[in-house]
Amino acid sequence: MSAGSLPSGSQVRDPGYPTPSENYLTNSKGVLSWIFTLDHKRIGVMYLVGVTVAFGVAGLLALLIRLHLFQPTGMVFQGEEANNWYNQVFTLHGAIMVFLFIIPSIPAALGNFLVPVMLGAKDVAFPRLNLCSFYLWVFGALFFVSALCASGLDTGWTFYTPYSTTTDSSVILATSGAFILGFSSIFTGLNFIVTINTMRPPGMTWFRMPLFLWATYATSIIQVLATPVLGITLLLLIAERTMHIGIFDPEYNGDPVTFQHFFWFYSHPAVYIMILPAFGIISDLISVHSHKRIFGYRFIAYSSIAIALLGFLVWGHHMFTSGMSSLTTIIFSALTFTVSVPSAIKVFNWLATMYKGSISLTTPMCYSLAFIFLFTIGGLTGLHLGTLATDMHLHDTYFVVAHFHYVMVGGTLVAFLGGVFHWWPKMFGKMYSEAGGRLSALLVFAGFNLTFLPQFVLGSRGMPRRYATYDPEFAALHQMSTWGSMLLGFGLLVALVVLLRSLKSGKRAPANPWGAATLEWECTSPPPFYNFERAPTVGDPYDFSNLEWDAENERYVKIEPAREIVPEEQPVTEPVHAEDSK
Amino acid sequence: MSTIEASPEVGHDEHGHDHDHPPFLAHHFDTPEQQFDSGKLGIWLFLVTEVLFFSGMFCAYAIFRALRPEVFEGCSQFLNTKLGAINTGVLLFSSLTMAWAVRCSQLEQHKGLVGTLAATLSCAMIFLGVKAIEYSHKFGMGLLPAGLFFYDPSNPHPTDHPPYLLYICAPFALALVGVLIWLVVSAASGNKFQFAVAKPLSVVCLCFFVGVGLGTVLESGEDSADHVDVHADPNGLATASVMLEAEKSAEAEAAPAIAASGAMVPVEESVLEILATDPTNVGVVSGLNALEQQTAAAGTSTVTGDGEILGAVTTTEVDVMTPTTAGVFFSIYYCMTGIHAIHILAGIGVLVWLLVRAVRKDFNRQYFGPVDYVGLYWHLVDLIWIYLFPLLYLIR
Amino acid sequence: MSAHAHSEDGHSADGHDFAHPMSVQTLLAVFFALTVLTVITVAQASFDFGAFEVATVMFIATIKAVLVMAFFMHMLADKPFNAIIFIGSFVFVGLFVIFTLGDSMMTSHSFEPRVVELAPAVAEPTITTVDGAP
Amino acid sequence: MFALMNNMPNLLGDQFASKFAWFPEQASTFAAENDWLFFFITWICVLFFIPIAGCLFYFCWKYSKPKGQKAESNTAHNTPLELAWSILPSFFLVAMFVMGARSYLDQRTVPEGANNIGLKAFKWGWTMDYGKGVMNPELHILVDEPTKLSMRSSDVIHSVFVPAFRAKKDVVPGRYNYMWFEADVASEQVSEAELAAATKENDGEVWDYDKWQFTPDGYKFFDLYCTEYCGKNHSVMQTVVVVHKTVEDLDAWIKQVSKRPVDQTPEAWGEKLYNQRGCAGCHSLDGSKRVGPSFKESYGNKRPLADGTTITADEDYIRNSILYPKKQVVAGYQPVMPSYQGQLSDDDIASIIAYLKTVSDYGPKAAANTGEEQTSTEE
Repeated sequence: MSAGSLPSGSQVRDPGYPTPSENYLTNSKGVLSWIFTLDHKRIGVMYLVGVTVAFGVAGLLALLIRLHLFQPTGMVFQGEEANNWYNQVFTLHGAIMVFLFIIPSIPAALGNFLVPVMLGAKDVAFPRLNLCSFYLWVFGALFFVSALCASGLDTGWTFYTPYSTTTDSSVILATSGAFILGFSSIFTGLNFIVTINTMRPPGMTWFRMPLFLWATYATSIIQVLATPVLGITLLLLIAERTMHIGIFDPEYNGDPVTFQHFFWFYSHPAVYIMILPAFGIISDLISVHSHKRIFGYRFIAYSSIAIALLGFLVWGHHMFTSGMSSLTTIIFSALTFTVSVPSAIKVFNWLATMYKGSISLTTPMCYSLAFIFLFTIGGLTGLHLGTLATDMHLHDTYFVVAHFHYVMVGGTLVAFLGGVFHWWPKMFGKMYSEAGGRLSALLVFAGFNLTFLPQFVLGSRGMPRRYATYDPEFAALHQMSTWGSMLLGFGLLVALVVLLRSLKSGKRAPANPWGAATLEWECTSPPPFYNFERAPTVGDPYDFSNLEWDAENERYVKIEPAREIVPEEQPVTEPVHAEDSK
Repeated sequence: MSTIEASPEVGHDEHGHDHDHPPFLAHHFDTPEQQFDSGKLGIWLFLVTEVLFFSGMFCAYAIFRALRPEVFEGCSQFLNTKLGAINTGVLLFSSLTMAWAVRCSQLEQHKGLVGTLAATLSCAMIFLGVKAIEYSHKFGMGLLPAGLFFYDPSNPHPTDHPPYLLYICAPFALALVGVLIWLVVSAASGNKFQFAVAKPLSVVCLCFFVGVGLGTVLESGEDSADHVDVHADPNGLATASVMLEAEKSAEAEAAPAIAASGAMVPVEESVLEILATDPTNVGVVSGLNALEQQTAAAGTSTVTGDGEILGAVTTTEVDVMTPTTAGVFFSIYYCMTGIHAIHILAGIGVLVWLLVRAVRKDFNRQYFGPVDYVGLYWHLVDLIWIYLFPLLYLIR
Repeated sequence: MSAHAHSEDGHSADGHDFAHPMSVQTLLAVFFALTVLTVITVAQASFDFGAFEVATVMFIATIKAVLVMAFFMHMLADKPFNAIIFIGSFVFVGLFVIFTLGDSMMTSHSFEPRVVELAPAVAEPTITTVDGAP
Repeated sequence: MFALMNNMPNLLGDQFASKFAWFPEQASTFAAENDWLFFFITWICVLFFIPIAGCLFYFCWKYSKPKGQKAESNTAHNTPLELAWSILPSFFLVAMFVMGARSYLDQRTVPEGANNIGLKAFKWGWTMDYGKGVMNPELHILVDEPTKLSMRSSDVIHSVFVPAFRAKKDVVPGRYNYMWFEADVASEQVSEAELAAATKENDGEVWDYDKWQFTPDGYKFFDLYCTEYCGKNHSVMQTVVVVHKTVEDLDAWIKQVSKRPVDQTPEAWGEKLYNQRGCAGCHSLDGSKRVGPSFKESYGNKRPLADGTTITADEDYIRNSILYPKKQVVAGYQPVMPSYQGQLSDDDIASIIAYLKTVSDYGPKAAANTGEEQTSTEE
């Protein structure tokens, strides 16, 4: 049968549209109804706004950095204090991006909205804890702002001692902020683990969960296990600064390398907190927009867990030159290579999923493609850094900068955007302009490569990172990079505009605009505040066989051959309000 | 935050669609058991985070003890084993009562629940009282983290320091007064519920000062007594010089030092002082060894052997009781016990909340989660102390 | 999930479907054992076990910990999953401590013996220079 | 077959590098091996990346269909295939690890009888210690002989990075870290004329290495960067490595920098030290406030100290602040200056004091004038 025409005789299942009194966005009015909400969806939306603002701030700082580096002697900041300004800017760029944007971006913003809905649950296990973790995030953000307003922060986001114990910038404010943010992310992770463990509806076995849930689960494990160590490390750092406890500060017989161990025991797993949810999103997006069952579900699921656990064994590769013993160094290098295997598996599986699929190049799909391309580069260049001899040359050069931006920005940020574009109709019930979305994806892709490809060469040619001024021979590549950053910024702006315009003028989104089979598409968009009247019947999250394109309503609908319906298990297919959709 | 996890009565009852929900069952759970299991898993995960949180300090402890065993031995002599042991006992007992409280809540024995919770709280307060004595005593002696360390062997008990004990006790005294007033008022106004809450709480607050008293007796009570007999018998020094040979090997790897041999005499006295202040400590001699070592070193040359290898000749000192060496031990001591004490305070907060709800008879066999969760948290705090006590107090 | 498997039979009138009260005897017995062990730890401190000192102390402490976990924390009666994650956390603590401690042990020889400028007793640092320059 | 694997990337790699500078010049025994390994890995990456990207775009083009079309196949998994692409890459990984670790160990284990040079890093500069009290910010080593650096930091973590040698190591306060390398390219000297011209044009200013691309003594050099972020002037914390052809040449240079030439006034020598030994990093001459107080109002000035007392900055005070800088800190400044104990001879310190007299407004005017005349005539 031709696309668009629905097979006759079989029953069409579509939840229709929500009434304002059910729509979680409108069911209760007033600012207070948002401030004190316990609805995971609203909390998710608040997170989304929060991290977007944080990203905006840190992004502007990034542009400032690039502009300054347009000239070898520095373009933006001038005078005696120029270098201090530059140091503060790159420090805040790093700190805000890491603690306020990347770590909470996908798990807290998208995860909060999606985890319960994908589970067919009414809410997360601990709604109050959930709200509390959001306000902890806000609190931590305020601390960062106050640090900025006080005497700034110039330690680099890693707070290495003894610099952080001797500098007179407001380290304590910033570390307290990071400490609080740590607890925010612990609570989110804890909440998700419990939710996924105890609140899955009947029939949703572990291997019937969408891969996004697997990724979130793996992420949460890391958040719960690693973040406390950051907490104690920062506490000790504060104590070191205030009363010189002599654990990290050589002035008092402490040892800076110990601080690096403590710090990276959290901060390397944190890298996987940032990238694992991105894997989850891409797994779902690729499968949905290729309208093909995900390839190697179990391998992808297991590899997420594998990455989460192996991620705890490799922190030392941030310290290869710091004077660790040779033995430790070599062990860490070996372990580092092991973690690259599961990542490779995922890439291959995504390709295999696209093979012989029915790909529709929607905006989310474009972002997913960009992700695979960029993340592959990021992952592969990791090999140069994991290899000891080459790392001796590349460590702390722009090669590293380029590498982790390919993973963090080309990976996490692009996946985050893909996810936002994918679930936007579900979150706000509006369709955005596809053309605009695709354009933004293209601009981001091009701008990003132009920004960071040159930095690989800069690095291998020996340009150290965190330099406010540099030798003239590096100028050309730096300028390329700066132009690229402008383009990248413009692309992100386009994305923002496209999404915001859709809120005003976008047309109403159907329940299932992409033809996805996971549960969140079985409730209306936007979902009612209670998500599901009853726990929905759980099918295979990647079985697209009974999803048909309904051309005249521009929506996908589930086709239910009559024989499949078992009366007592039949869910309510048409909410009471379904009339107004007809 | 175990309160948050535990608190089940999440609103949302405006959802017309949870009819069969008992009041204590949150709308998004289907059964009390599902709610209980979620909370249980949640608190276990929280305990996991606590374990890793403390792991950082245990790691620091391990590193520095391995690096400078002599410092840890020397300094650990300043901790009063008796007080530590008492506190251990108190915490263990509180664990017992806490576990008992869980049992009571499961069997809906409301009176027993209130009693056991109050007992647990009282133990917590006693623990803090004893700690207050330990801390104020060390503050007074200047046994502080490296940056603030001002311990002076020639004058280990300066009298001009601020009244730390007072500072620590003040808030608890305020709490006691407040509770007593509340007790009286509620009794007068005949508010049964408030009275039932205030009664146990006033006992609890009193217990802090019981702890303080206990500590004072053990700490100062024996001070005067031992001053006498220590001065009477000079064995302290004799044994020390004997032990010295044994200790030599331990100190061998430390580089030779320049030390003021003039400091000899006062330091000796100081060791006797130590002996006097902490008679319960067994290994005072090693405190002396450090001193003997120092004076021995004072004779040796100031140039070290391994200069060529290191690229520059440097000097160091082995006197254990200086800010940068002893400081590390006391830093770790205060970090570990301090953060543990903060956990006790948090526990007290949560337990009070439980006490109120227990008086309100909130808990039943279907819904005893909060008690169970707080119990788990309390046992973890106990668990950590079980390791802290030998690691800090019992080093030889 | 087991929670749901159970939940099908709803919440029955008698609440013992998931509460497992400990018997008073057990509680008291455990407490007694713990107290005895504490006494032992304090007592053993007065003997010198030399290198094994830490080992013995930690061994006793661990026995006590196990007692507390098994009985006071109802691990025996609890879902195995909870026990697993809790015990599992110690694996990660182990990783953390072993790597960090090990590395600091292996590099401690390169630590610079420090001159304490704050301590008046110390004479001025005597720094001579490397030899073996070309 | 593996031999091919080894050679192919090497050849290609060299062509690649020759086209546009992918790496700085190879000037040490590590460089060749390191770069080879780098390109080996790079080409393996290319080997994987081309097919991946290829498939990516080919599939998009080949299988993109209008909405509603079903997928051509719905294969859920293919275990042999998945196992294959999980396990095969591991062989490459093992190869990389082994090669990397092997040459790392070479870089880590210092050969017997390496020439030992002490390195002291501070905010924000370097002091190389050639023994017998000879200190200089430039690193001068011998070609084709292993050189060992024994490195200390006097404040925060720094990191020594010589791109041309492909060698890097952090300098951690509270520890001694070591690194070694064997330069196999000697840096050539510029012609006397060129040097004279440059010296004339530079005219007593702080020598501008970037501008001249050779040292004040007329040697071409390799850059040495600090790669561990260390604060304000991290990005200018650079010095140069000069590789000498012969021992005589090197000794001559050391002799020349070792102490004040007889024909040089203390003031001129003091100025040289001021520029060379890191004073200039923190103490301005024009009165502007940097990390440390400016020398414009230093000598002879009454300074309020951090402890509240006031002191006149006379010879003794300056000498003490050089030797025990944390003792008497001027109010409003951090005690961050490293001690120059044993790094400056008495004559050096005397020269610096003499120089400070010339630049201070409070110093005896007469002394100042003569001082300036002499310095200008000297340069």
